[in-house]
Amino acid sequence: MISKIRIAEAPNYLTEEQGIRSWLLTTDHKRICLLYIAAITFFFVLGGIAALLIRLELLTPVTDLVSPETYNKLFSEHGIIMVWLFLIPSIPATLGNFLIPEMIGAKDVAFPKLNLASWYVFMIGGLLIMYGIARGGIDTGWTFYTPFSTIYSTTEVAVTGVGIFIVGFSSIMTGVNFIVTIHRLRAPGMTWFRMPLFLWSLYSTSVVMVLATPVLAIALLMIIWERVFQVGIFSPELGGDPVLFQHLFWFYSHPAVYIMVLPSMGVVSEIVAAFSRKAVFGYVFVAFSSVAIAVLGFLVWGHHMFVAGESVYSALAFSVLSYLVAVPSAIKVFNWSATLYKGSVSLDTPMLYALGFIGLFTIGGMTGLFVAALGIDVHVTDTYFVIAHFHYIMVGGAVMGYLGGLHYWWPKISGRMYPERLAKAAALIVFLGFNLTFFPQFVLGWLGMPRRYAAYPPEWQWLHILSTAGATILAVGYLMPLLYLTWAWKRGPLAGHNPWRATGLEWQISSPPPKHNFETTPIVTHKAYDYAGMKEELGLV
Amino acid sequence: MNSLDVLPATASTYANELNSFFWVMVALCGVVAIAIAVFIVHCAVKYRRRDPDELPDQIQGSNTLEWSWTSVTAIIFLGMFGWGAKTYFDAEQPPPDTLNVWVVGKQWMWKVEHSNGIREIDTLHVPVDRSVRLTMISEDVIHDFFVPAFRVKQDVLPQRYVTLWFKATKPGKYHLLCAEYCGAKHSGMIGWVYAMESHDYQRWVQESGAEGSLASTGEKWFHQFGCANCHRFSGHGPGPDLRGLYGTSVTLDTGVTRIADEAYIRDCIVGNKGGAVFGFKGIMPNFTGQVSEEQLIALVAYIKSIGRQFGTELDSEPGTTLESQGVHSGIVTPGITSNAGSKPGVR
Amino acid sequence: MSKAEALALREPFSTPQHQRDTAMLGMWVFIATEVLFFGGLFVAFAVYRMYYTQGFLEGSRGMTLVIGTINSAVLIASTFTMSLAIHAIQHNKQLRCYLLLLITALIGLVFLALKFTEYFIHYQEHKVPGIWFESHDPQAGPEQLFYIFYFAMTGLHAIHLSIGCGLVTTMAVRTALGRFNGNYHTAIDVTGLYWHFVDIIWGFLYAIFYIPGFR
Amino acid sequence: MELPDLTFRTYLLTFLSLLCLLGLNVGLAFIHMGWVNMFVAVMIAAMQAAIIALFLMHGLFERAIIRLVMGGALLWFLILVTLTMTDYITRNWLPIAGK
Repeated sequence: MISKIRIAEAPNYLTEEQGIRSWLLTTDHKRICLLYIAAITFFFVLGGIAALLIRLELLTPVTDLVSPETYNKLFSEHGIIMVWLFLIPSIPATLGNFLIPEMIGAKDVAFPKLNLASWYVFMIGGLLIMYGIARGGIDTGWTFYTPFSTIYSTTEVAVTGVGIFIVGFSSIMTGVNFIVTIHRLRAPGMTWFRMPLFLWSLYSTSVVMVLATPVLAIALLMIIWERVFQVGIFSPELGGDPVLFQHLFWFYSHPAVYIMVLPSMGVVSEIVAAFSRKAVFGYVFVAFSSVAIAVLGFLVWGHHMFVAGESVYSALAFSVLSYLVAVPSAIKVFNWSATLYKGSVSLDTPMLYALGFIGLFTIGGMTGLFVAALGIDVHVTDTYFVIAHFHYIMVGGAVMGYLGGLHYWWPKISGRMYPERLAKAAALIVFLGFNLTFFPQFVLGWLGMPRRYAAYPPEWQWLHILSTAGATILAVGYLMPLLYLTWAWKRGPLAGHNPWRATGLEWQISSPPPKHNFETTPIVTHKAYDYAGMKEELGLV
Repeated sequence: MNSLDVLPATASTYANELNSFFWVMVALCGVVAIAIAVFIVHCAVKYRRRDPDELPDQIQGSNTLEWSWTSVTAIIFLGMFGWGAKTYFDAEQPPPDTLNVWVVGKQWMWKVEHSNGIREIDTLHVPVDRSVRLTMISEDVIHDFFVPAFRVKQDVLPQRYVTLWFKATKPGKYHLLCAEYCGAKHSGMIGWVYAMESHDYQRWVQESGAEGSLASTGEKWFHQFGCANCHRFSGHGPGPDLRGLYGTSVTLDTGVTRIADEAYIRDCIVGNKGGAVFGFKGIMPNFTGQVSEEQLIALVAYIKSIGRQFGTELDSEPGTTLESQGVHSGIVTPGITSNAGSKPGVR
Repeated sequence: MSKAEALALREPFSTPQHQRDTAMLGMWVFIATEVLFFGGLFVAFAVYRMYYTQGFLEGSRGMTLVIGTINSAVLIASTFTMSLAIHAIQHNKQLRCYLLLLITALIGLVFLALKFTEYFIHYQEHKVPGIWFESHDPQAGPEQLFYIFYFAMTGLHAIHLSIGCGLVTTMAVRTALGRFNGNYHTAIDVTGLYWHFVDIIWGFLYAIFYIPGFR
Repeated sequence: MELPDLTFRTYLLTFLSLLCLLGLNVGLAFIHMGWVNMFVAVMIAAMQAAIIALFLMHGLFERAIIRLVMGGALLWFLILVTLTMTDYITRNWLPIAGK
């Protein structure tokens, strides 16, 4: 016990400076991680409330809880908040910010001031979107399809659009920072193929952020121009093509899915290795599959437009490319599964989330094969099938990964452990609630229930009731970590520097880490996940 | 109505074809997903950590295994693509002999016009065992015409015709839904498709009592808007003779060849995409804002009816002026203002 | 390590060289972002240009070709002075660098002045979509589209150039204050990259908007 | 990596070649070549861009990673153009409205 108390008293990034100024003007990547966690948790709760209201409205086939107009605003805000204010920054800006310098043995990211600026830019954009809600919200859906968004909608499209535009720049700043950091600040000996797979996936994510986000920015700018100056860039009356907007939008928004899920894949690689106490099977394949996803992810956006008026030949091209991008995802799933084989598997909370991720991501990915198949997509696109599919990827995938990562590294971030049994229960509740919410939606979609419907034919009600029941359970599952992790922040038992006995530079420094991470720059001599080579340090037989 | 149905009605030829594809996919993916799940659970139980200090054998990977599951996966995926592509490519192309129906979407209703002049709102009556081709356009935002029982769906765009076709196989009453978000009452933009036995359909047509075919309405507009002043059937007007235009291939100023389909004819009247392209630049007035979508449909149907005869029965009611004239293929380019490269060509 | 270098060396870096490389890489990655940012507009322009050859040609003929061409030469000159400024500071010639930076910013202002003159001419000719646009051409729709892209793209470029002018002026002031010398001039290099990139964009804008107007 | 120390002569030559290309661009614009005109103009602009990027921005002398970034930006722009154009070029290939 005495040694643990001493660890807690060691000066760390949380205690070294005090006061609100030291937080708001910090350039410490670890503190910026916490600023981001606070911000995105707030937005997640907000988006979650919108989701619950949507589900409650859909409990009955008629519009009785809210009006159709309000319903449309609810799903639009749910999408906008969850995509741009939660999922896009979720893992990169929080865990990525915290861990990239620690994993590569650096004192900070390459541009610490830019890092802080990105948080402020994010907050300004986020607050602008909140201001849009306060002024009545937006009803275009998160997709902003023209000409509805430019001519027909009477809601706060311009304000919200500017907000997202600004948030986009925060994402670009983060991406630039990470790319440069991973290139330039690796400690001696930390070669590319010694890096933890989390870094490979974040590097790929950053590439996507840097190259996709500007196209969204310009597409939104065109919409804003069109609304503010009443000029028709996409307006069919002048000969403009609304489908062109969809091209530009999906050039960003399809790769954006990989911004959301690639970091989670990185987290899962770390967790699966740590809790199997074994190197990730086929390291090189898993590493390059991240890069492949990032690159191929840019070639498939047209599969969102198979029935949108895109040409048949273009649809054929995008369909075959979509199947190509599914291959590296499959490789990852196979390799994670193979990692468990003959491992030393321990089902702690992070591992439960990781295994949950693999299961849900497999279902999400496989239903992706359905929507990439041209013939089937004609029927299921714009229905609840697609809703279920992308929630399996973004919630079942990205959010499970985020929660898993949060639990895995919480002892490092806060220096304290959370209540393990409560956490395991929460993980199971999330898994069950999630499946109950979204699996019925596959059936709904196959039956033909279109998305964004405030009212629907009564014969589909029973599936909606299941889904709403699941959403309620899911909400409980999400509230629990919020409460016990907050509790653990001050009251949890001290964690020690390496509670999981995992490899990686971040586990070799004290928890919480000192302000400058490493007193002397470490020299890396081990590959990632080299349990055999580090068995003395880790106390393994 | 079975309230616990988990399967949608299957009532078209395409729906039948798609069902088999879908269930094969479900079976294939289901087997793989279950296999992965079983493997994971098996490993989690069999190789559970028995001693906190345990260090398992370090297996790094296997290139043979990696390359084999990569290539097998890729091949299976390409197979899926092939099957999906084939169903889609076939399904996108209507057969030549179709019953033609026009659909106009607007916030928030579906307006249907049959070639024989019958109009409907939010309902569509079709005969079974007959290919039906819908030519659709929106008056405002993007809508989407979706009939789950037929497994067909197509975004309906403003200022541009799009096509969708199906062949109903089972009489019944099926949902017609708007699947592209279109504003406040998006979920109210729904209706019914009635697939009827042939004789029931015929009776419905007679009871509906249309005033005249769409093409004859179009002919009326053709004169009313002054189209006939330039597009004379003598071939000597300032505009080209439109007889036989439909279905031919025209070469535009830009060198692009385009089939003179419904979309092209519409573009020539109101759009800028087709209007100035085939050598009559500056002559044809732009009718944007002067002609409603319904009038346009009638005009296009009329010009189509004086086009080459594709053996369509129900909508081939040519204008009275046509019968004695014979039908040309292609456009006769008049001397004035003709540009190079505007020669009509036939594929 | 000189005083200037020591002052400029920041937290995660151990050597000035390391810091400089990192800054340059950061700027290059940012430029990649900018390529895609303008890229979206170029693609949209290309699609419409393909559809509406005639209308877009009509639009090009409304350009003030003389001002556009002079502006191209003006920007090329500014690129030249910018690189000479970097060349000067490499050789530790602070005064020369300071003057060249000032000239660069000044040329940038000349460009902006000419650009706004051009905008004013378009305004007088009633060719500003959304504010005052008239056309009797049957191709009015596409012609208007052309002008929308013209104002959007050149406007965005002008905003970038204004930011560039601000940056270059700041660099000039900092040079005058002795913050840079032959060993340490990263900030000027990075500014130079940005300035050159903005010039490159103009080259393409000139090609797509003005060149088809020459007849 | 330190900046390469190019001579004043190099910079002057670069400047003059950029001006020459501008002149060439204007000159060629007077010849009627239809769509080729704009194509040629864009190609000349690309040459100017290459000269600026390789010499004035020292791209020619930079480390591999920076050349990778330059190539990547160009490649991604080409992806955006090419795949968008697959749609617009192949529209109306099938004689069916809206396909």
